[in-house]
Amino acid sequence: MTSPLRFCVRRSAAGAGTAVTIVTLSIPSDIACIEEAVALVIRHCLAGDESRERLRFRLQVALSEALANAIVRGNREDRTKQVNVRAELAPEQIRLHVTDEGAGFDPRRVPEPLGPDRILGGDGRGLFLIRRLVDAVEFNDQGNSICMILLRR
Amino acid sequence: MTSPLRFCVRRSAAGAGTAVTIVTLSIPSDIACIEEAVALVIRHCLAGDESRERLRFRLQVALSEALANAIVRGNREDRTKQVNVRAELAPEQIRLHVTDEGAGFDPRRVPEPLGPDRILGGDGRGLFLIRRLVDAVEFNDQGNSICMILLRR
Amino acid sequence: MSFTQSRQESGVVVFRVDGQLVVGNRLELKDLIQGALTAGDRKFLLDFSHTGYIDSSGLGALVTIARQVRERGGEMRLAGLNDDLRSLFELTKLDTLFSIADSAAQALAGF
Amino acid sequence: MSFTQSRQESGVVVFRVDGQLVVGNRLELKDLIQGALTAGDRKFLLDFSHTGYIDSSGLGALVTIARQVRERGGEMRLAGLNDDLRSLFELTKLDTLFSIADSAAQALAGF
Ligand SMILES: Nc1ncnc2c1ncn2[C@@H]1O[C@H](COP(=O)(O)OP(=O)(O)O)[C@@H](O)[C@H]1O
Ligand SMILES: Nc1ncnc2c1ncn2[C@@H]1O[C@H](COP(=O)(O)OP(=O)(O)O)[C@@H](O)[C@H]1O
Repeated sequence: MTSPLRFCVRRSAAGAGTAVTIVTLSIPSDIACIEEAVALVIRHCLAGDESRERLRFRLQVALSEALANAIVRGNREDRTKQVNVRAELAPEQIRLHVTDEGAGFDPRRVPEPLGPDRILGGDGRGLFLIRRLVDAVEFNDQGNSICMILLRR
Repeated sequence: MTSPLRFCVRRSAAGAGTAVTIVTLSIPSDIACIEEAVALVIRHCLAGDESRERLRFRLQVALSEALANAIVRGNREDRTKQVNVRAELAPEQIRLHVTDEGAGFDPRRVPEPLGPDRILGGDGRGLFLIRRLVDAVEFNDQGNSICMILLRR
Repeated sequence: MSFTQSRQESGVVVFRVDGQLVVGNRLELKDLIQGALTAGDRKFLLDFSHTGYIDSSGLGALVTIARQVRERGGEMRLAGLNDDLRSLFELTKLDTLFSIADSAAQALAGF
Repeated sequence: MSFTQSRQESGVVVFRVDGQLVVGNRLELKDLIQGALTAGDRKFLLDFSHTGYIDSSGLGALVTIARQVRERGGEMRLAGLNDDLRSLFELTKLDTLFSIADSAAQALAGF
């Protein structure tokens, strides 16, 4: 069944600096169209929430990098070893724990990947991005468990 | 393909009044699992955003009721007539316009549906719910176009 | 959107509303319950634990159905409403009109 | 996740990254571009307009690939990064290493 809804989204710069997105939708007078129309408009209304989209991205970086480190560096891709994730979701903040079964490491010994010698390297940017994009990072003593804290606003 | 992820969500009352949701996830050390694990945890992190979920519900009520009125009351389900929706999405607020091709009506003449005579009625609760759940409601002079304003917080 | 009908040993007829109860499908629910009334059933439980949304037409349909059930000497209870949906009953004062339980099990226990 | 390869009349080889460029698939992209280098191609454009995410391994792969291209006397440009992805290049100072255009069209115009 093809959708009978005519739909259009446009971003307009209204006044100085504040961009307003305009969504328009034209539907025939059929109550069978209501559910789809409502879902479509709501999706666009909520997508406009910039701070949420930025939080989504910061979560993506934090989780992707920590999981990759746990799997590749910690567990050395040994499929019999597990990685455990624990997320504590509170109204104001999110705490993400990622724990592997590896030997751990000393995070203070990891150099910044920005120097002229390092910038041409193929790795070493994961922890750096985590530190830049989350609000706080902690490790356990062994170094096989990272805790990343993100404030929701 | 069945998912190799072991997943668990639990809501815990941590201290006085603040509910914390705990999400745990256990994955094998296979980089092929990262994408799914990241998406799963992010979904739960963002779902915990109560104010957003409440906004979603208020949008659902506003749009569903205004569309039903436009289709049933305004256009009298005449499929040759259109209903037009226009959503203006700004960082702080959402303005929803719903316009039909009907004769319009005088919203000041619509009674509250709460009195002992009305509470047993089968209709008349749509505008009332809109007024209670959005931050401001305006009509054009003809009464065939409603504008509903919702603040994002 | 669909309605799943089942019968308890106690004789209570349970309707589970999957999806939405709205202007587009409320008449189906009315017809189902009228059919059950005609067949002699008198105890009804509407289970909303799988219901994402109820619009004002759906609320209105519940009022009308409950009246018909009561006129025939029957009783109708509601259960499983999430917080958002329950707030619609509270705003419209319909929470004073219906017997609303947290879960279907709780509603059935006292029926 | 996939890579779509196409060739401009000007000889520029365009790779479009659909989905993600991450630890799980970066080697595929490396192989594709090494293959093109071996075949004699020297101008490459990576189009990220359909890319949802690049992780640190993906960034690292781009650094390595760009170095190989340069060693063979070629040039690699990037285009179509969304604001979030561009911020990763800025944080890691890789925006100083790459030629980054807003769109593939703009990158191709000057190639
Ligand atoms: N979970 C871990 N277990 C062991 N070592 C780790 C872990 N996470 C990070 N490391 C060490 O820290 C270094 C830097 O990590 P990172 O900045 O993420 O970059 P990359 O993984 O690309 O090298 C890794 O090379 C590794 O030696
Ligand atoms: N778009 C419209 N066009 C014409 N009349 C309308 C419109 N919207 C609402 N009305 C009038 O207002 C009354 C109350 O509307 P509402 O509170 O939504 O309840 P209901 O639609 O269930 O009667 C309707 O019965 C109708 O007479």
